[in-house]
Amino acid sequence: MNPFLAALRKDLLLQWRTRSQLVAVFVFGASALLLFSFAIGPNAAALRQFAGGFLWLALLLASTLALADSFESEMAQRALEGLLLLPADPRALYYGKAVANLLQLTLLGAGLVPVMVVLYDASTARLPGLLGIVVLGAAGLSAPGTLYAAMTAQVRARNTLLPLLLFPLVVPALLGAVKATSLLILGDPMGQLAAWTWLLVAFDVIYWSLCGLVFERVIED
Amino acid sequence: MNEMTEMTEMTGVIKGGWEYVIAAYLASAVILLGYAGSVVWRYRRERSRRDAPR
Amino acid sequence: MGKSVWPFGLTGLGLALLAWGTTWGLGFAPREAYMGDVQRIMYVHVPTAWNAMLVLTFAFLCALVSLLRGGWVWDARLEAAIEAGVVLSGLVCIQGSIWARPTWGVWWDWDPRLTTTAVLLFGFGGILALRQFVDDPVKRAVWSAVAVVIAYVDVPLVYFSVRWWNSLHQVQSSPETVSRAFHWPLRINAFGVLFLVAGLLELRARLAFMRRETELAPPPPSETAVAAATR
Amino acid sequence: MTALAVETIGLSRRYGRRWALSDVSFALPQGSIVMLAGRNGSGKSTLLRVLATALRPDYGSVRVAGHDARSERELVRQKTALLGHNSFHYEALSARENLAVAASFLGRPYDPSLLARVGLEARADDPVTSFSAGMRKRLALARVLLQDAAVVLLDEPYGELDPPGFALLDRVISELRSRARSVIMATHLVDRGRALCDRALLLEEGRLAWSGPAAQMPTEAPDGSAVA
Repeated sequence: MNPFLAALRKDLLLQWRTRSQLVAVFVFGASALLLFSFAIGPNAAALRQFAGGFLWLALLLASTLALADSFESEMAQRALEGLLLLPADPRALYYGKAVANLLQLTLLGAGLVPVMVVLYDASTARLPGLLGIVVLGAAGLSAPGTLYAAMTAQVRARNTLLPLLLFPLVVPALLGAVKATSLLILGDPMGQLAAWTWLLVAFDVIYWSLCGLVFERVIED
Repeated sequence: MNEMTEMTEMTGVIKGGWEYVIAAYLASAVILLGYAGSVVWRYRRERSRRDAPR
Repeated sequence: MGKSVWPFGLTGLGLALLAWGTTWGLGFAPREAYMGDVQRIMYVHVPTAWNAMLVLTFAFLCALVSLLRGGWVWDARLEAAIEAGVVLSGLVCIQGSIWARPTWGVWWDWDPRLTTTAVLLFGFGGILALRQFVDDPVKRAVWSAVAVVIAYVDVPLVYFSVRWWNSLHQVQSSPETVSRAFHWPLRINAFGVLFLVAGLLELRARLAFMRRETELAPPPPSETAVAAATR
Repeated sequence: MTALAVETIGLSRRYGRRWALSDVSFALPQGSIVMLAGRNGSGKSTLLRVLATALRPDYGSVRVAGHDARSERELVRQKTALLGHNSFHYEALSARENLAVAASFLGRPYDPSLLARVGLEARADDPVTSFSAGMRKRLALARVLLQDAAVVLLDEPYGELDPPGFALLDRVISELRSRARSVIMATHLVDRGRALCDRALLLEEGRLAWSGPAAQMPTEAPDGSAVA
């Protein structure tokens, strides 16, 4: 069996076994969306204008929980080290975990979209486009997020360190995702969606390749 | 200093503004000299701790 | 790492140049046509910005060498460069904010360069925090080098995304619309900050190297015998 | 010179200011069954983890199963199996799933009889979180057997096992011996070690204090305290 597929199978199996954690993270994201609307107040027009931004902030905050969980199971009983000693190719392990995290974050994002539509009256006719942006944005979070989750899982102040390292890094992906989402919801008179989508794609390509390269150094002892 | 400084519209000459220049240079001096001092002090302390017989 | 005192000399020279450039810029340089005296902040803001980017680029190089070739010297220089990079980036943001107040009436004007510096400040500040929390020196060296490489590669992406994101808000105001007559104080201060920081980088790197020596036990007595025996 | 299972020259590994292993040199021919003895903190686990390439050596050279532990880690890992203090298993997955995951990386078909051999067939589909320490050790043993390695590294394998577990482990070791595999077992059960093993290594504070035939390993230090 190809190592990447073996790793992906392992990660999907793990995520399926611990799916209650994903539900908890989703509830966290949904409650964040609710809290954001309290910050703005019941002003429908304003809520609708910031809907894209709130969706991605909620997903960003929830993603750190999901990413941290994804590596807690790898570090317990040195499970990841056990695989490395078989041997298992570190790069395959990274991409298996990153793709599994991408799927999880996409599920999370897709789950938060209806909540956003309801709370902020922010519906869009171009739903496939929105889901496409959710996938690209989730990919932008999962590539560096998986790497930093692997790093911070081995450190004592992991809950603060993961967001501290991840948030400044993903600014371009966040900007791209928020702008693209807002254009889809509020309309795109000047046709900027393509530009922001290409920015997201560029960010994903760079970090999906770079993080794969350096992952081995992060988990060696 | 909380009232808005007198400022003409975008293209006009900004009158006054010296207090901002002073503030900028003061901040720069404090941070640059402060950092320089802290590096030199920490370096000296480590050197003395290292040269002193352990 | 050397013991010689050239870093102190360099730092001193840097401070002297800064004093000279500042007095020139504040005292003798002509008042700028539109922005009046506020424009004099440029003589310290622009040199700091240039050098902040230079130091972070140096940190990137140290990270690459530390990852590819290893050696505690490069990890020490990396630590120094990250710290200096954070200090300078922080200073650039403060200066930019003070400059924006009289010019735009707000404390932060989302200028793409300034906003990128702010993102770098938090990014590299996070890496400094990472170095505090990792106890094993080897892991600390490798992880912070990896984090620096990843954060540095992000700079162009951050800059472009912020510029596009900000392009609707206001016309692109470039603080560097500096005509020839203003160049000298700017250039003098630029070298002033450069020498000052270069000297401090060396001292801070030596400090980090010494700490590493006390942190790691010396090689075992038979190190020499081992070297001969390893094929 | 007969093929060597393990050869270390001047092996040293530090943890911060302390030398967990300092200047350890020994050579073990293939097929030898070795007891690794020493008090707590003498470096037994560190040595086994360096041999398994879980830890990189700081100084000195290490060759396992004919490969260098630094430059040929992948090859060494194919030829070694480690039974460590940690079970190497995913707590959320079941015993069967854990072995199936390991088998998928090894590129070998999952052998259902393995769980029967270590006496876990009744609990095959329960998640490892519900396992006792002894059951986790048995599952880890099944995983070592699954790897079918040339050099088997056992770090205090008897710990947490019940008497039937002891018997199971004895059978496994003698079977490895009959198949000319090399075994290095770190243990405090010196008598059992002497009976099963033909050679012994004694570690004291990271240094190799003694090595030779297992039967002749000294049990008392000059000051009368137990050596291992």
